[in-house]
Amino acid sequence: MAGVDVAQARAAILRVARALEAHKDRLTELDQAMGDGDLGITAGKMAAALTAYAADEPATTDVGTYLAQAGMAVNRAASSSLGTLLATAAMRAGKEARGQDEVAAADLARMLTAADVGIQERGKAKPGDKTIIDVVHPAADAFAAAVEEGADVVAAAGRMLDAARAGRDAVTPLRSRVGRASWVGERTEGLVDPGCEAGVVILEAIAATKEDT
Amino acid sequence: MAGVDVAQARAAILRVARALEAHKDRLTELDQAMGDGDLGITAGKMAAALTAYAADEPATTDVGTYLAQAGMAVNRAASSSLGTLLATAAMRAGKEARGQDEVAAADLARMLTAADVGIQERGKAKPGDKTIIDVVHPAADAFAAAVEEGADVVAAAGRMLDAARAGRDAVTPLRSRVGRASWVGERTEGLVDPGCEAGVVILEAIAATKEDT
Amino acid sequence: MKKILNDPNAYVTEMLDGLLKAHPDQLAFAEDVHAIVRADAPVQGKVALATGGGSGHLPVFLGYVGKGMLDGCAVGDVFQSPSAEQMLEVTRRIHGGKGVLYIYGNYGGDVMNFDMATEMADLEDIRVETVLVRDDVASAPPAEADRRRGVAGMVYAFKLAGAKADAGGDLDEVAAIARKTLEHTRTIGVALSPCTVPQAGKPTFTIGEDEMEIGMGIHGEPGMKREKLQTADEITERMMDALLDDLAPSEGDTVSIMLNSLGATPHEELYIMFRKAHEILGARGVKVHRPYVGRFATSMEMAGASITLLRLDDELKALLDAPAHSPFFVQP
Amino acid sequence: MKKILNDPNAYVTEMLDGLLKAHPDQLAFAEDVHAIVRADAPVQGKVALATGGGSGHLPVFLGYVGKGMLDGCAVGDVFQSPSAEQMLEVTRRIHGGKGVLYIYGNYGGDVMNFDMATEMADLEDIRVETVLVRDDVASAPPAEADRRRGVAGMVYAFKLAGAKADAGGDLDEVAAIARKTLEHTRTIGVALSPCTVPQAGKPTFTIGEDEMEIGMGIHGEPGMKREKLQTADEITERMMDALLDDLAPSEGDTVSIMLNSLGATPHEELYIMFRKAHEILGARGVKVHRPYVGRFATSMEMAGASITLLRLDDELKALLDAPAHSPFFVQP
Ligand SMILES: Nc1ncnc2c1ncn2[C@@H]1O[C@H](COP(=O)(O)OP(=O)(O)O)[C@@H](O)[C@H]1O
Ligand SMILES: Nc1ncnc2c1ncn2[C@@H]1O[C@H](COP(=O)(O)OP(=O)(O)O)[C@@H](O)[C@H]1O
Ligand SMILES: [Mg+2]
Ligand SMILES: [Mg+2]
Ligand SMILES: [Mg+2]
Ligand SMILES: [Mg+2]
Repeated sequence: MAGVDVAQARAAILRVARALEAHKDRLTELDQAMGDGDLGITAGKMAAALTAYAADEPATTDVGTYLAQAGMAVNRAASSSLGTLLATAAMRAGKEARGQDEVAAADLARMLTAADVGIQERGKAKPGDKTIIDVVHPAADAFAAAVEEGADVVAAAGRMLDAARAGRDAVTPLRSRVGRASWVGERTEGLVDPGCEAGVVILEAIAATKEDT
Repeated sequence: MAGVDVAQARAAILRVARALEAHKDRLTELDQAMGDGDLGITAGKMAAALTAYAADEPATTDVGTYLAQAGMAVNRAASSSLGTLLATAAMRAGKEARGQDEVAAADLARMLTAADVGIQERGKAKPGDKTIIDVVHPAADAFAAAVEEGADVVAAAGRMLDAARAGRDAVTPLRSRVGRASWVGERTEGLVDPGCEAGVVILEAIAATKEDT
Repeated sequence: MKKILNDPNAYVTEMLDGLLKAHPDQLAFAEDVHAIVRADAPVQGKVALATGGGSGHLPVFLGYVGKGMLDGCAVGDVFQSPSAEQMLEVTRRIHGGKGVLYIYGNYGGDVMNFDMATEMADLEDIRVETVLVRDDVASAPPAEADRRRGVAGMVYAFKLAGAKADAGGDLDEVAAIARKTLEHTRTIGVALSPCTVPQAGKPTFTIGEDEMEIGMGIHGEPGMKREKLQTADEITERMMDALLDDLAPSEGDTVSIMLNSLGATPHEELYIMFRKAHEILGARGVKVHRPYVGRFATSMEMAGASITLLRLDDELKALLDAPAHSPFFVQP
Repeated sequence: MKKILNDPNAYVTEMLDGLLKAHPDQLAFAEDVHAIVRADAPVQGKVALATGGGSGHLPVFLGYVGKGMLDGCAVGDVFQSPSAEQMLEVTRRIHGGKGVLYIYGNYGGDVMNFDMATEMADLEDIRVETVLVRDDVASAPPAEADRRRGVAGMVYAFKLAGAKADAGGDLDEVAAIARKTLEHTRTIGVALSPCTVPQAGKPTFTIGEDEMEIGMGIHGEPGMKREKLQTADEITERMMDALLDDLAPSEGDTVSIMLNSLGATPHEELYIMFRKAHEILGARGVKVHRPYVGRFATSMEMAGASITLLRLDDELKALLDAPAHSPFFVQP
């Protein structure tokens, strides 16, 4: 099985852009219920930035650099909490793969873990605080475990998505502990965290790579 | 026939106060259509000021001074255009009767004329500009003419009221030329001038003296 | 629009009470008659400047009582003229031996009461001159300019006449500066939503959710006409056209411009309008000196804005640039 | 509430364009990245102060860029954090060799981006210190005070830290003043009506015609609870109680107080509230020094107000009294 190259990374970026654009209204709705209702706008800005970024032929064959620069483009365009966390995730994942023209399953596992760590360092939240971390952390763990156990990328991605969705659903009954939603307090119990939802949407779009490309 | 003394002047002031209070809503409505809609508030303030003024036993037997001081009380309480004009009218009429413990028909004619002149001097408007002058000026003229022709106060007051109402109605089709209403322009044509209406209400209340006292 | 209020009848009294508590070093107060004067009034040997008018327009009127501007102000109820007696009280308290200049907006009640006060002051041998502010181009055509309303442009008159008085001008000279300033001043407003007079309890007018009125006055007086809401650039262009037609500055002239919120309209929108106004002046070759962007003459929480232009010559420019210090206007 | 707007997507760009045209002597501009700095930046040998945050709060943030206050500001979209890159650009442009202090409100996006900018500045050998503003007592109980939002109280931090920097303090000293100021600062707000983010096109929240929310944040964040609208005195009393409980000044203490409109609420109502707040402080034996009444931190056209208390000692008092001069804040 060949690894992921820049062309495939670019295709994945475009899929993420389309998915964010498609889920704008849903994300706005969720963010209205426990935040400031701008997550749809943020998603639209990220989608536009990624689309513009991937419009040109990649100037590098280095997957890591290509991904890190996508993160910087996202930060310039969308610097809300989630925009910044996702930009950080892309930059950290990219840094992990710097210098590689192709990334294999084990690389992807390290990249996902780097993204997870990056989000936690940047946002200073922990698993259980009811944020996107509760999607990305279990997703990264599940992917790494699957790869460790010898699963191929497609199978590992499947387990990653299951973990991501389960992570989102597991924190839905909880009270938000960080960010804007923490000011809403107990009224957040039972509501889907908008960042968790965005995390699932993005991971689904990334994972679709292996099937659609 | 005895003239008007301070007790009767006081009774007249209380009647004017009651009439203004009773017509507040109507005056507001008219002022809303071509002004700033505060004439009801002004009428209420004048009514309150006059009621308070006449609550105490008069400190003087001088009808002129008593009336002039009522005008000053009105100005302190209600200094909108009409409030100021009516205060001026009372002060000028009072000045005309200064030193008199009783005023007869001929005195009343001079007092009315002084009020008319005072309003014109203070407001710098002329008959035909569609203001309270178009009520007070013909009213003063009619009263004076009746007295000149030998009519008694009651009869003269009747002719005065006819002239006042006719004056109000005669300018209704015209366009307002001074004050706030002048900024409304042609939309004032066909509307009753609120100051004219107030003038009629006040003169009716004053004229009721001879019958009710 | 909701208000933070106690008894509507105490609105002005409580507002003045707060104001005096906030600025005790700058303002003094004849409590019983609602007359506000500079804490150091009367300033001996200086022409004194007085204004007055209804409340609900802060910083107009009393916000400009201070060094380099006004000496005193008679404070009426919301949108109501103060009485002649209040004006006389202000006049007495600020007179520093060189006469008193009244500068105020051309509204019936105010004119009549200031005229009465002038007559009363005359009996007390205080010389009074009067300059009426009539800057609102939307309120009457040029041929009937003396019927025009006084709006935000009065701030320029306060400022420049105040500077002239500070510079030692006598009553005629200070009055002449006020007149000259106003001859060179034009204003137009646009209203998007009404305000509520506390004692009335309901909005001063109604206007559709998609409507605006260019030319409306600061008490809701009618403007040119009710229209569909347009873009900031279109609105600014129409307002500037009306002002420039009337003021007719030449290429190479310099103006000061005041972008004033009527209350609710935020600074952000004022700067968007200012940007366009600046561009329009630039295209005509008219230079901008010392612009003012903010709230200078309001109608409580009314949404909308006004634009004022003041054409400057060297004399007016120097007076505009002079320092001033009042609770609402600080210019070092 | 209606707005005077062009393209909602150009709102911030056009606003900045107008602002720069209005204050060319005071402000300079990195146009491409929406970074505003003092016209004379970098001021060599002075600790530089930077802030940043979403637009829609004028005068916060950029209105305080000027002498005696801030050196620069990164400008985000309405209610959106600016990016780390913008903050880095500001940092580079204002650094005068003595380090840079970031003072900004405790909001997720801002914190993360300023932290990123700090890491980037470190790579360029610019020393950065950070002080978070967390003055809103309604946003978390005292035990979790580090979760609190930053609102109008930041203006006091800008002012006092700016004065300390002007007085020659080094980075640690200036940061210490900012921290001390904020330890002594508490704010609470009340909202009566929402505002509209231009790009969103609809109000940030809905609230009944007879309702208010005490404790609501300046982006419409939830407060203590939705209640029936009360009188100005009742509202002020509840707000002051919350502040005094948290700040716990002693009899004989001196405070500065800021009565701030969230936008549409007019000055008149602020003074009515100030009157009551002043009375409450007086009853507790707390003295008032240099009160501020006006618009200092807004939410565009939101109706409502906030009250901020700053407990002063001699050091803070002297810094508060120092002169300052920015487009929106002039203190001679
Ligand atoms: N400190 C944090 N760490 C991790 N995730 C966070 C943090 N703060 C917010 N989030 C996530 O971001 C989502 C909100 O994103 P966004 O709308 O961009 O925030 P805001 O508008 O408050 O800046 C939340 O639902 C949550 O999942
Ligand atoms: N200059 C004037 N001379 C005579 N009457 C006037 C003048 N101006 C206004 N009025 C009268 O006053 C009435 C309006 O009174 P009021 O509501 O007190 O005025 P405002 O609210 O404009 O001060 C008008 O209908 C008119 O009859
Ligand atoms: Mg959000
Ligand atoms: Mg946000
Ligand atoms: Mg009226
Ligand atoms: Mg009126």
